[in-house]
Amino acid sequence: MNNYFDLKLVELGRWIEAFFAHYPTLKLVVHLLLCTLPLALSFMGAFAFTTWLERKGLARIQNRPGPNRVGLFGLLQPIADGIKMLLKEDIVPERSDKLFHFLAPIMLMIPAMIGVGFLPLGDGLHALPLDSAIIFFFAISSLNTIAVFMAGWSSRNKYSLLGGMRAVAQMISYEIPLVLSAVAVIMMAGSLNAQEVVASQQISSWVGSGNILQEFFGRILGWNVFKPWGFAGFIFFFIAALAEANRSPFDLPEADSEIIAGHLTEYSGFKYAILFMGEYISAFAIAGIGVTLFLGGWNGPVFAGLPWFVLKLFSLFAVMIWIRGTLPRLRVDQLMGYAWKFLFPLAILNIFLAGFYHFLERQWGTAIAMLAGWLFGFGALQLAAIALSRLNQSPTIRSKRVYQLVE
Amino acid sequence: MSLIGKGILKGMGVTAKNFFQSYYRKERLPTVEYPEEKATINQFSRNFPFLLYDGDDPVDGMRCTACTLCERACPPQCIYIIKDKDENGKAILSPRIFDIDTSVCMSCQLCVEVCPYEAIRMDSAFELSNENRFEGLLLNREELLKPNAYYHEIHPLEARETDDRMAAKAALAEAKKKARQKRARLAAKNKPPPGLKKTPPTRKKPPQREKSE
Amino acid sequence: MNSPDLSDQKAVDLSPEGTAKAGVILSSLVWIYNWSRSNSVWPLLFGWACCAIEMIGTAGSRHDIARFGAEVFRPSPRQSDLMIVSGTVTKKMAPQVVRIYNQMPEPKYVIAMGACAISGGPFKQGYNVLKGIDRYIPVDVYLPGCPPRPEALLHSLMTLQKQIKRQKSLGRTITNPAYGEGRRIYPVPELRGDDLFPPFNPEVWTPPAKNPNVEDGCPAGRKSV
Amino acid sequence: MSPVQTMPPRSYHIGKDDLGADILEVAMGPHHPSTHGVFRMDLKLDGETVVDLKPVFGYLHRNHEKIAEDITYPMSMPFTDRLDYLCGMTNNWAYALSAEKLIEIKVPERAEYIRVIVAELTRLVNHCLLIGFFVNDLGALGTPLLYALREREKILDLFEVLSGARMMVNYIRFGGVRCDPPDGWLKECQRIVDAFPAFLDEYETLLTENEIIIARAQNVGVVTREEAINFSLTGPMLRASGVNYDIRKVDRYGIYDRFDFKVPIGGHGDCYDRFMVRMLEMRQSVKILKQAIRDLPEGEIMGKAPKIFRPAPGEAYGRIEAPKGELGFYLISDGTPIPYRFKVRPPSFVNLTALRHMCLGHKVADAVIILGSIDIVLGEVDR
Repeated sequence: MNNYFDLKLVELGRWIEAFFAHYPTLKLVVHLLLCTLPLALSFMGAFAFTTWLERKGLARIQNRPGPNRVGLFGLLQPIADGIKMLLKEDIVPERSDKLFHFLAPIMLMIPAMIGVGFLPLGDGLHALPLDSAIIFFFAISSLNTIAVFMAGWSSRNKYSLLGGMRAVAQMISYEIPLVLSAVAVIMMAGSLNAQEVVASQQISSWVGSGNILQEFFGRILGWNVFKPWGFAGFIFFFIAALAEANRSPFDLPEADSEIIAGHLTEYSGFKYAILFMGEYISAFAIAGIGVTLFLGGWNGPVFAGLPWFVLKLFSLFAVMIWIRGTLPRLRVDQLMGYAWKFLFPLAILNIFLAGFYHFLERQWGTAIAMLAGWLFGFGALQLAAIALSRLNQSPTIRSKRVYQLVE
Repeated sequence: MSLIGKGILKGMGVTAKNFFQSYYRKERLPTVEYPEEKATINQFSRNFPFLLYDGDDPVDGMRCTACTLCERACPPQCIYIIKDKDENGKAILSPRIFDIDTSVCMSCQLCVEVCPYEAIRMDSAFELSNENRFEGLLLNREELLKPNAYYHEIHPLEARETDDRMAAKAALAEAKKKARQKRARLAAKNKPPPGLKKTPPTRKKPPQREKSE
Repeated sequence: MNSPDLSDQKAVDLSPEGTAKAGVILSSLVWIYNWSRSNSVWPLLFGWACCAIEMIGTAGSRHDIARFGAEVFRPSPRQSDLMIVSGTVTKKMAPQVVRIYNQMPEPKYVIAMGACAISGGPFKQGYNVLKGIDRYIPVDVYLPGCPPRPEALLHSLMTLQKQIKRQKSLGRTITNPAYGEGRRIYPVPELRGDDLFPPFNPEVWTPPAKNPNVEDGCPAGRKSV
Repeated sequence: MSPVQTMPPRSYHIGKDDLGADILEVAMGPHHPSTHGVFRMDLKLDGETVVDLKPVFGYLHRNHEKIAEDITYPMSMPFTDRLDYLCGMTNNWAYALSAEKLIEIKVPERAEYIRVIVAELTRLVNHCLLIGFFVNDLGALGTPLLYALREREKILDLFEVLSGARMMVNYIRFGGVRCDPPDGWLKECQRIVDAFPAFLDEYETLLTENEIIIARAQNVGVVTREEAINFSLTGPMLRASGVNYDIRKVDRYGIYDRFDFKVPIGGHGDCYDRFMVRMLEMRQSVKILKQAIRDLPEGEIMGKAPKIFRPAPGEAYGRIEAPKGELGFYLISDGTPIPYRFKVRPPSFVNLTALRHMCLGHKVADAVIILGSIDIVLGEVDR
């Protein structure tokens, strides 16, 4: 276990706290600051970096170089944007509900930051090491629905209102498949503690034991995503997470081409920046919990710990950017239908699949369970998916269209 | 056909291909880094009209004769010409004022097409953003006049054609003039040419100068 | 004209003399501020007419306005810094343009792109075309052309960036409204009958006295400016 | 996904819906990212469902026709570029065609071929850009649009070499074209046309099978065959509804009877069909282009046009199959060099009349894509 980096960080924290050993109150304050401040700063930094990554990535997808004039490779672009936004005029619409208009960005930021606190970033790097961290996470992260609706409603703009309504409908619906796909993991790990969920994915038992192969591949193959139920669960989780985080193709609350900027329409200056940052950080939080639940958390070969977590987080974000660069948006009724008629039954079926796998593993060992799970369990899931989509689609959409070419 | 299916993955494949190929294939990254690299204009590009002059002095070598054909042909009426007068108040065949309001011009090239003296041509300069509308965008005669060399620089092909055409025209005029002089010498005895005929030769001077260059 | 009351802001001395006293720190702050806002000019996603297609072309891969950090075309005026008036502004449209300008937060800039936005262009003889958007809102950069090439738009963006970087004074002047002047809100013209009222906004535009090049006076209908 | 039921237009009087709740009135535009310019839709929404729609235009009314009645015939040519500012070449051609009808001018062979080449190139530009805008309206973050722009730049380079300008070409003249293509132009054109199907393949892989586009665009904005004829729709919109009517085939103006090409016909008349018909039309355009470049003869490029264009009193209507539909110019001459009446029959304006019918009962998001699938350009709608 080569988590040298994490241990050093924890040691550093202890060392700083040791200065205040004689002042219990001050020590507590310092402890709290050490738990929160680096987290907040690093995630804000990550937000800035992600906006750069997103702009560069989208640019490359669209065959253009992207920002490259401000600093090396345009790396200072987010800083320029940040300073500009900070000093830009803040407009509060005359007839808006000023209190809620003011509170909405804060309300979006708080649950996002708390959600980040539940993530096990590394071995011992855990701001809020609760035993029920995962359930708490889902409870807190659904709060940002309220913030988005507050932003939409208080602006007193029709587009904002539509955006807010969409956000409520969408986020509440997708909360269910999100949690249901997490249930399978919790079931298998037998714990709601995030660190224990990570620990349950440390070593794959069927690669062999005590050799270099296990050291290397075992640390990858132990991730839940390589198990049949975990793979399906990860896909459902990822789709639901995209919807939770208002990312494309589910970015309906701020659909540019339909309702201007949705709930963000009336926000300017730094409030807009904070709303924007809040959305990104809640997307980070959801992606982070996805990493924890399905991608083995901070586990990984060679340099386990924080670097692996960061790597996985940004890879997941890169996929989000890639999807954003490719796909158009769903319609609002299709979005709801997709959550309730498709993802919800499949997520429930996935829980049964997980139970089935667990039973087989107990009875005949991992190898058999894997085989049966991938063949039959996953097959069943596939069939169910196809059946559901056929059921939900109208015959004209199902049939393939042919176009005549006439003289 | 499920909602997450083949089509979406295919599309993602296309974007991924574009993403990676943009690093090593020129056609996937066709960006022209504008201020550093030269812009994508070619020798046929046109933007705003300018006036041509031959020789060194812009005003003396001006080809324009203030015939106002371009002024009349201009669809948005952005050309404004006032003929020059000599001390006696007699009109001279050159413009005293020749203004083009580039903030109105629609770059249609009709003025170029109607000009019989090859005096007005289209420039391809485009870096004309200005903070002042009237001083920056209302071009007067001095700002509009550009040497023939500049024309050769921006539109080499077209300029060569123009020069050839003008040389041919000048040669024809020369031949006509010679023939007329010959006829005059043969027919009559009195040599002094009438004063009114003095102007056409001055007008035809530029091509001659062009030829001598 | 409902310009905001500035009396409460008088406490901070932002006059040139005041800033001169403040010295190095303030001037480097100004530099940072100018650097950041000139490198992060977010245009409003709004196309009027033909020039809009070239504006979109500028965002395309050949020209890529993103290199200057200006590809974030925001659809809402609240989040945009730059209004590129890309096309003909008709008399029916002019009130909305002024309204959108009023909705934008300071600091805000305007590029009049193309002949139509500057002067009405080829259509200026029409009864329904506004002869230049600068009659109602202040224009920072005029970009002639019909339509201007995408590179020309990039050039105008660079001109604007230079202009922003030049703003040294912290004085409270109209040319530098980013500091303390409050948001510029201009009266929205009204379409009465077949003309706009008022015909222009005297705060930002005065009819030019006379073309200095033309001593003889303009023949009627030939030289409308 | 469940089928979208086209709701019969109910009478939503006094702004209440079935449950007595308020109807939301939204003025979409003139400043809206996906109204394709300065167009306004006054929507009445029950939740997100459109119960009434009123298109409001005139925000770009530039007096095109009135100005044209003040100036001579040739001076109107550059103004026609600005009608449908995506396809200057076809606009030029339509105007030249009607003027050539007014005064008998024989267009030389080579000029006819060049006209076909530039018109079909314009069709490629318009269709690939339109599909980009359409998918943008669907919510994609510009990627298809930027691919389309990438290809458009190549074709615009061709136009620039040929005519001097990228968009406002002002290239076609009464009786021919303005100038001969310079050396190497044809070769470059050939190269771009040959490479175009590869781009189309990529575009189709990206878009046509995408399940989200299928779910969003199929069964949305349906116009049946009869309705399409009654609305007097033209162009790809009409053909997507299953009517075989292409002016290139019907009128055989120019030299279109010499080319071997087919007309793609849709069966459902929804947004997806309109999108696919355009996709297939681009392939046919490539086919025409290849033939035209192969057969381009040598010779004159200008017919015997009079120095001063002064037609005898009379009238003429010339129409072509512009990328958006039937573009016609109706000219009345009173014997002076200035037209007495100058009327444009813009395809996007006529196609726009079906908007309300198509949008009723759909969601706001659908209204946006239906507008996108009509393919309007406000310069042409408002003129």
